[in-house]
Amino acid sequence: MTNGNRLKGGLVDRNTSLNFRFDGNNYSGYQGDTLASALLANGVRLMGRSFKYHRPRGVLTAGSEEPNALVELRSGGRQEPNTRATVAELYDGLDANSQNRWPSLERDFMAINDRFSNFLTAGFYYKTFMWPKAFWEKLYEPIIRRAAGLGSLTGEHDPDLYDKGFLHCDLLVIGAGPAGLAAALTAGRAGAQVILAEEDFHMGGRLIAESGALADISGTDWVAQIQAELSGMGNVRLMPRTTVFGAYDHGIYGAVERNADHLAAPAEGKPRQTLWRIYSKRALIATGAIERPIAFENNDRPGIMLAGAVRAYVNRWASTPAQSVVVFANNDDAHQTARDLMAQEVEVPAIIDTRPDAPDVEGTEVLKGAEIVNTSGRLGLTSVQVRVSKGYTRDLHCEALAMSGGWNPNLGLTCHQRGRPVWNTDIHAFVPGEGLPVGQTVAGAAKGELTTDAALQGGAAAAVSALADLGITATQADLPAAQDAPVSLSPFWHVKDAKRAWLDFQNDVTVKDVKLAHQENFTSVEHLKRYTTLGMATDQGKTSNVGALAVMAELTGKSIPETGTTIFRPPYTPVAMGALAGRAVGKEFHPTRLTPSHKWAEEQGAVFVEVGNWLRAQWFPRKGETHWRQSVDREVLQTRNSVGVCDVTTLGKIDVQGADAAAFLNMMYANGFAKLPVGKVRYGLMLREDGVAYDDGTAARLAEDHFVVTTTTANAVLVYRNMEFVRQCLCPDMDVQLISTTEAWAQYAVAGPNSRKLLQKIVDPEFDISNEAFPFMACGEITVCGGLRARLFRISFSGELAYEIAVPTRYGDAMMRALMEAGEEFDVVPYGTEALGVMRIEKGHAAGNELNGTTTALNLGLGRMVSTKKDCIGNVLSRRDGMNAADALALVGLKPVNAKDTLPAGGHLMNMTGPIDAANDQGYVTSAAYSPILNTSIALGFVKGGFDRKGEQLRLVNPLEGQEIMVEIVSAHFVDPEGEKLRA
Amino acid sequence: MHKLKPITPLGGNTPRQDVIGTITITEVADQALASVAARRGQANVVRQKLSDQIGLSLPDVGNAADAAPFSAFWTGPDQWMITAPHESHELLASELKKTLGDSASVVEQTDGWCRFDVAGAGLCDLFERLSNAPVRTMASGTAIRTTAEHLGVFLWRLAEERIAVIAPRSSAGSLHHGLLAAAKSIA
Amino acid sequence: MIIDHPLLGPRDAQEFTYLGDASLINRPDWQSENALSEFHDYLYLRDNPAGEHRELWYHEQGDRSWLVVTRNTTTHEILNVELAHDVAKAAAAERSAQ
Amino acid sequence: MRYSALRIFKEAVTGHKGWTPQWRDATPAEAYDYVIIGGGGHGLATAYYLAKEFDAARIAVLEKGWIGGGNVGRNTTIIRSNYLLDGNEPFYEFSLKLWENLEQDFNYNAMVSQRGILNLVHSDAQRDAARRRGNAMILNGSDAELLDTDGVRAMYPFLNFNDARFPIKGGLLHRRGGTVRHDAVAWGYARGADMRGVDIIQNCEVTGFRIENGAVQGVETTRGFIGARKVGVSVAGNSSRVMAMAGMRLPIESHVLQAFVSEGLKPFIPGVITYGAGHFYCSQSDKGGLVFGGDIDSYNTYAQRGNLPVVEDVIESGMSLIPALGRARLLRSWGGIMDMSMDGSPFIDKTHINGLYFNGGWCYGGFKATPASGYCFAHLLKTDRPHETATAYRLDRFMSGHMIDEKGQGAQPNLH
Repeated sequence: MTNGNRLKGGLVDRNTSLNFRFDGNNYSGYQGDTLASALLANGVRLMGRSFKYHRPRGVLTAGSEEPNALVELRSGGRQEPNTRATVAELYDGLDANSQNRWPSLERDFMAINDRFSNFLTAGFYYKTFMWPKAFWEKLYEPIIRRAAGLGSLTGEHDPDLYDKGFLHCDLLVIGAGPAGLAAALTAGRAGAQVILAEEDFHMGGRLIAESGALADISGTDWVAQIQAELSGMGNVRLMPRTTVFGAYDHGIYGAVERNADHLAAPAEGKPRQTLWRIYSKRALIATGAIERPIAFENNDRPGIMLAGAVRAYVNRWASTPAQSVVVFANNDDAHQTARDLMAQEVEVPAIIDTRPDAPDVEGTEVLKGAEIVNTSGRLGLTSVQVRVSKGYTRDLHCEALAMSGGWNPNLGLTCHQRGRPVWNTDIHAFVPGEGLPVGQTVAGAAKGELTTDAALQGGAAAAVSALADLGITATQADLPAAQDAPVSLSPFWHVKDAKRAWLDFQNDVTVKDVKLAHQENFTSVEHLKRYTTLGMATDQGKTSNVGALAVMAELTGKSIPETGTTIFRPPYTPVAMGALAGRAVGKEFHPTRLTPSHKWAEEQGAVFVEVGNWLRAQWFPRKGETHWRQSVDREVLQTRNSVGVCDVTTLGKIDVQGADAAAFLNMMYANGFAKLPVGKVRYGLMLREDGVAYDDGTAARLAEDHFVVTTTTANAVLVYRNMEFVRQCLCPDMDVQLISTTEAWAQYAVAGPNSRKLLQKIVDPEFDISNEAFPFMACGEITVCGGLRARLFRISFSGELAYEIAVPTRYGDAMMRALMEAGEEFDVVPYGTEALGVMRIEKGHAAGNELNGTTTALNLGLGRMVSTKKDCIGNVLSRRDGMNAADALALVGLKPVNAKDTLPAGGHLMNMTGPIDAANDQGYVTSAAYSPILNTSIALGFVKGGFDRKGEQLRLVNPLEGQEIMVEIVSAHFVDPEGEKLRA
Repeated sequence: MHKLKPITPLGGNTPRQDVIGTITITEVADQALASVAARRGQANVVRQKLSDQIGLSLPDVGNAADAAPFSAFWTGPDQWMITAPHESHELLASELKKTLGDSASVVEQTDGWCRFDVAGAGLCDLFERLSNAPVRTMASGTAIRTTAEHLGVFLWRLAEERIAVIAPRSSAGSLHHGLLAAAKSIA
Repeated sequence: MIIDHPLLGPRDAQEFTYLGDASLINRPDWQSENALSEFHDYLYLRDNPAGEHRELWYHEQGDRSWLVVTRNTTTHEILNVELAHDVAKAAAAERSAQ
Repeated sequence: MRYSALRIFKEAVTGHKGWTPQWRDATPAEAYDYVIIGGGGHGLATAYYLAKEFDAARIAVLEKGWIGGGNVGRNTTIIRSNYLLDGNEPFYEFSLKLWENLEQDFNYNAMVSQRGILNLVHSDAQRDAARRRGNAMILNGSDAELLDTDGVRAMYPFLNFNDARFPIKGGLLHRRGGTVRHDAVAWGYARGADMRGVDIIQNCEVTGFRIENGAVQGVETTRGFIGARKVGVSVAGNSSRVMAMAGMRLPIESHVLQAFVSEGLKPFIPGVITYGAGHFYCSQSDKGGLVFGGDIDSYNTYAQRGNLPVVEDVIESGMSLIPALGRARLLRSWGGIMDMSMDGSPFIDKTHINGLYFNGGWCYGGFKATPASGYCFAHLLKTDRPHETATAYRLDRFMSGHMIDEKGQGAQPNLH
């Protein structure tokens, strides 16, 4: 293929030729091209198919508002659907495919929809596909789903990296057209911290798309000058390829920078895109304007484009969509398109202007007061039919049409909070109204000031005023003389009596659909959009909303602003999900917390499990063990028979000090702590203010004014937060200081009948840890291994004689090794969370499955712990009737009547007779395990009135997995119910 | 003396150092840390005692202060973190408690944290990818507690081209990964 | 959102954890005759205004201060930020003066 | 007018001239027997069932803006009956059964599509909880299946089974769960109610209640006083505002939940997936957009927009579950105001004012409840007795200690 439509000049680098493929065909373009400009230069007009009718489509625009020319770019895991050819920068080897067509773009089977368009009007699907009932899901919907959608994901993992970051500035300027550049220059020279973000890869906006924007210098040259000056300023950050997509509260903007989308693939270690959260003190919207089409019969054929876009292709990219281009407009501005084309020797057979008083243009005929009534050309425009005057039509041969219905300020970012645009009768368009986001102002075309001169002056003035708010004095930068012809436009929205005239190109919404919506009482804008899908496509209706509103206004006999307004939601243009996720993907989704013995456990071949963000050893398989149960049973038995060690560092630890530390804990815990002697530990239960139990743990009193509190692993952060709440908000006069020490200490449970013997080898001899000197629930600060400071607590979760020993974390690895070495003579085993779980179930200790946020102290069998003699969080509301019913759930033990049965946690409990249904539910199983000591499966569960039902048999039902097992209610304390081992 | 061998937060026997482009990331394990929280109404007493006995004047909100070999940075109302070389002050918390008595609650924090000192040109480019802290305008001798890589961290600007990032020790590996990724991204 | 912390200056709201209405500072007397209904109203009932709202935020990823933020719930404009500790102390002083 | 395939054919060949308004724009009468405040899904459904099932006469729905503009028009369209607790599951099962027959019932295709909802589990404890829930569902007449990792992989091979931070260990599959075309629900109920004589009055904001001797007499509105024997309030996120006009404080806070849709894609996700290790749930609409959401923004608000941290949090979760999402683009995000209750469960109850009834506290689960909420509210309005599936939804349950706390989070609305 040749670049047959390539013109002279432009901002493409003719020394850098780039090869690319579209739908399997090879083409070439230049550095500086977009996919769209390169395809046009190669004479390709057909680029896509519409969503509903599968109409052949070409490119409509030259920017991010493009509704038609959407392609699948790249392949495999990098395939990105719905990429707008108008913003896809050309690179060597680019490979793109058209989408939503089968088998090919030229011959699309689903184009049959177009033949039946009379049946497929707006909302038709709400009225049909209902009979027979089963057919919707079995037949109709699957067909619709298959036909729906545009491009496709491959399902392969996205291989690229994404980055995320945070920027701060005095003034964020969004858009680097004339207004934005003038503002950035003014603010930059004043020394303010400025960010200038531009979605395009080339700064300049319309300055580089127009031939005569500035009087004495070319727009391109001026842009280059200003850009050079700005790049030299340390206080200005230029961000091309950066789309500011959302305006959030308090001056925070979301932006995405495309670091590597203009390359075949990002370099190793480099991100594809970066999401920036920009904290701005002031922001200036200088996002320009978007041209709007005119609705007329068959106004959607490939080759029919917006007039300003045609100028951009001609002037900036040196490509013309065709060698013969007709112009159709209601304003003067579009006439420039004809001039620019003719200057490049492209034929312009005529300008069709809806205004009877339109001015003449040298070199072509202006058909005044005329309108286009139809077009021809199946896969590309071949001619337009013009109604020159009433009853008289004329065919004009052409391969492209440049149309313009005027310009709409690009005001998306002004609407992201409460801003509602208002109608401006000078330019017949919505402009930003009241309620802009705090700190935001608008300048240039985005504000409705459509001349280059107004944009330059307005941008500079807006910068001066924004900085003045911040106490920074700026003077308006010197600016070049510029085009300042007043807007001359006569509103014209659609050619009457068209059979099908498109408003929303992508979603195939026509003037008729709006009429139907009106007929069926969907007259509010919100109803119109939802009923017809207008503006719901990937362009958010940037080129279609106002036109549809105008049609609705005509129908209701109201003005456009009375009919409604259009607002936009973030993001301004679609944002890759990868960028929004940043680095937090895969294994890095959340931080990973490792315990002090992690490295050692890895060496032992431990299997790890996620517990919140922690990784904990779940069990430690030994050679020959083929099933996890073998390892766990061994760990339990060996601990119960001799001694085992478990890393319990993950339990939360909070250091509580101060003169009122004891009074404070009295408030936090349901049970009393005021009288706990120094050197002792007590089990404590915490309630929420609603009286429900939420955490349990221990508090060790190291001194009169010093406690160390432990929490469950899961609730460490929550308990600390609640403690700070009580300290600062409820007990502001107490003398208490809190700090978390969870990570500062490596803590190991040493459990089993030989635990004392083992520890005696570790604890330095001057500390007597005999049963008499260091009884159950004792604690103390000691030294180990010849002088390392440590803390020892005689507490037990397993029900065995047990201790927890804590050393500074850096020595945790060495401590684990020392414990193993010292325990060798006792066949010490390390045990993981699984064995820990088995032993606590055997002992009947509640854990997360029982403390599920709905259970009370009473349910847990700890009702007596809730002191009535003092105030504490939760005591008053725990007394409500509904939480103290006679048949309240009670935590009990369950064992199978047939010892071989395995009890599933999550099973429900039913009486031995009666129906099995929700009405007869007696409770549920919370935790279950195989007890190697009892040689049977055991479980804990809540049973209605269960404390008085010991010995009763129930049916444990698990219909989910088809089980029904007979169980007996027993004490939750399966082993050592009297606690003799603990005290041994 | 005990024979237990310490390991660093990243699990090594010696601190790790990575150089990526202009950035050097150094694991720091040789600093002892202790938190000091004034008891009710005792903030001035605490300030006075530390000033008198170790010459350290406790910093105000958001700041750090040095009085070799000690440093301190503000962590909350009437709360500070004090650092000193681990080699000479492993028992920093006990030392401070002796100095401060009942005027403050002092807690050993040495091993609650990991610390990486990040240095080199492009430091701000790196940190603006990790944290919302306004690193470009952060003066030397200031410290801020904020988030980075989903972690609560302290950022302590030690010098124009040197920032210490102090995070919960158990997450050292994740933080380190984030630092490396950001460094590669800007290299 | 950005919360202007009375000690630390402007900080991203993402560093904070939200609790709810600042009336949660005014916990009733557990020994009051109507303790049950007072606690019910305290814990469960809310004004939930569309407009100015005094609310509790905790600077969890910061200095661990609880703050009382006065914020407009229709515009998100923040009108005032106080240390909850100060607010609670003042309330306690007022209670004991009565 | 009855909708049918034949009707569409006829209209297609005669230029669509015969279609009539789907509902009338009624002007307010002086008085009604029943005034429903709120023209959202629940309010319209209430009016529909009052007229259709309970033979109530003279009904008006008052809507301050346009019908269907609230949460029914801005949600993630999921329907399901997979609740755990006795107070909830029978109600949601009733609702799902109404969904299953809705289209034939109101002659409007709302595209009820039971493509299944899969709640993933990532730990043994989550599996235990899923088993308890699945059994509760089955015991209440709903459906549930417990899948292992391979079962999940067979359904959704593109989930992250390679380098997941929180590996997928299975899931609870509820095959009758699915999605509905949400706007069509509002329009279908509106049309059905209108056909049965209900006055749907748009742009009519209630500004006060007229209450005499402890009994409601009617409502003051921007279009004048409208008398009513009984007034039902069904205004979701505005519950506190409206009920404050009757002097009531509610156990409710208003919060914003953001929702998201991607650009249109060819079929990718057949059913609904919820992530168990992050805030993310996702389905794909019949038009091809991935519709997804996560957690609420956590602060009280009446502004229908959210902030960036939650957007990032949701999409981080999405990407960590579905790594292929990176190349898809977020098209639009929006926010809806949720009436978050103190235990995460709703209210359908009388108030202490005679003739004033309240329906609210739906949190972010109101959409799926629409049919049953309307039905049960209509039942209460007509009979003064709660429907058998909605007996637990009382306003005084916190006083009596009968919370319905599915998540076990206690009295903090933003955690439900």
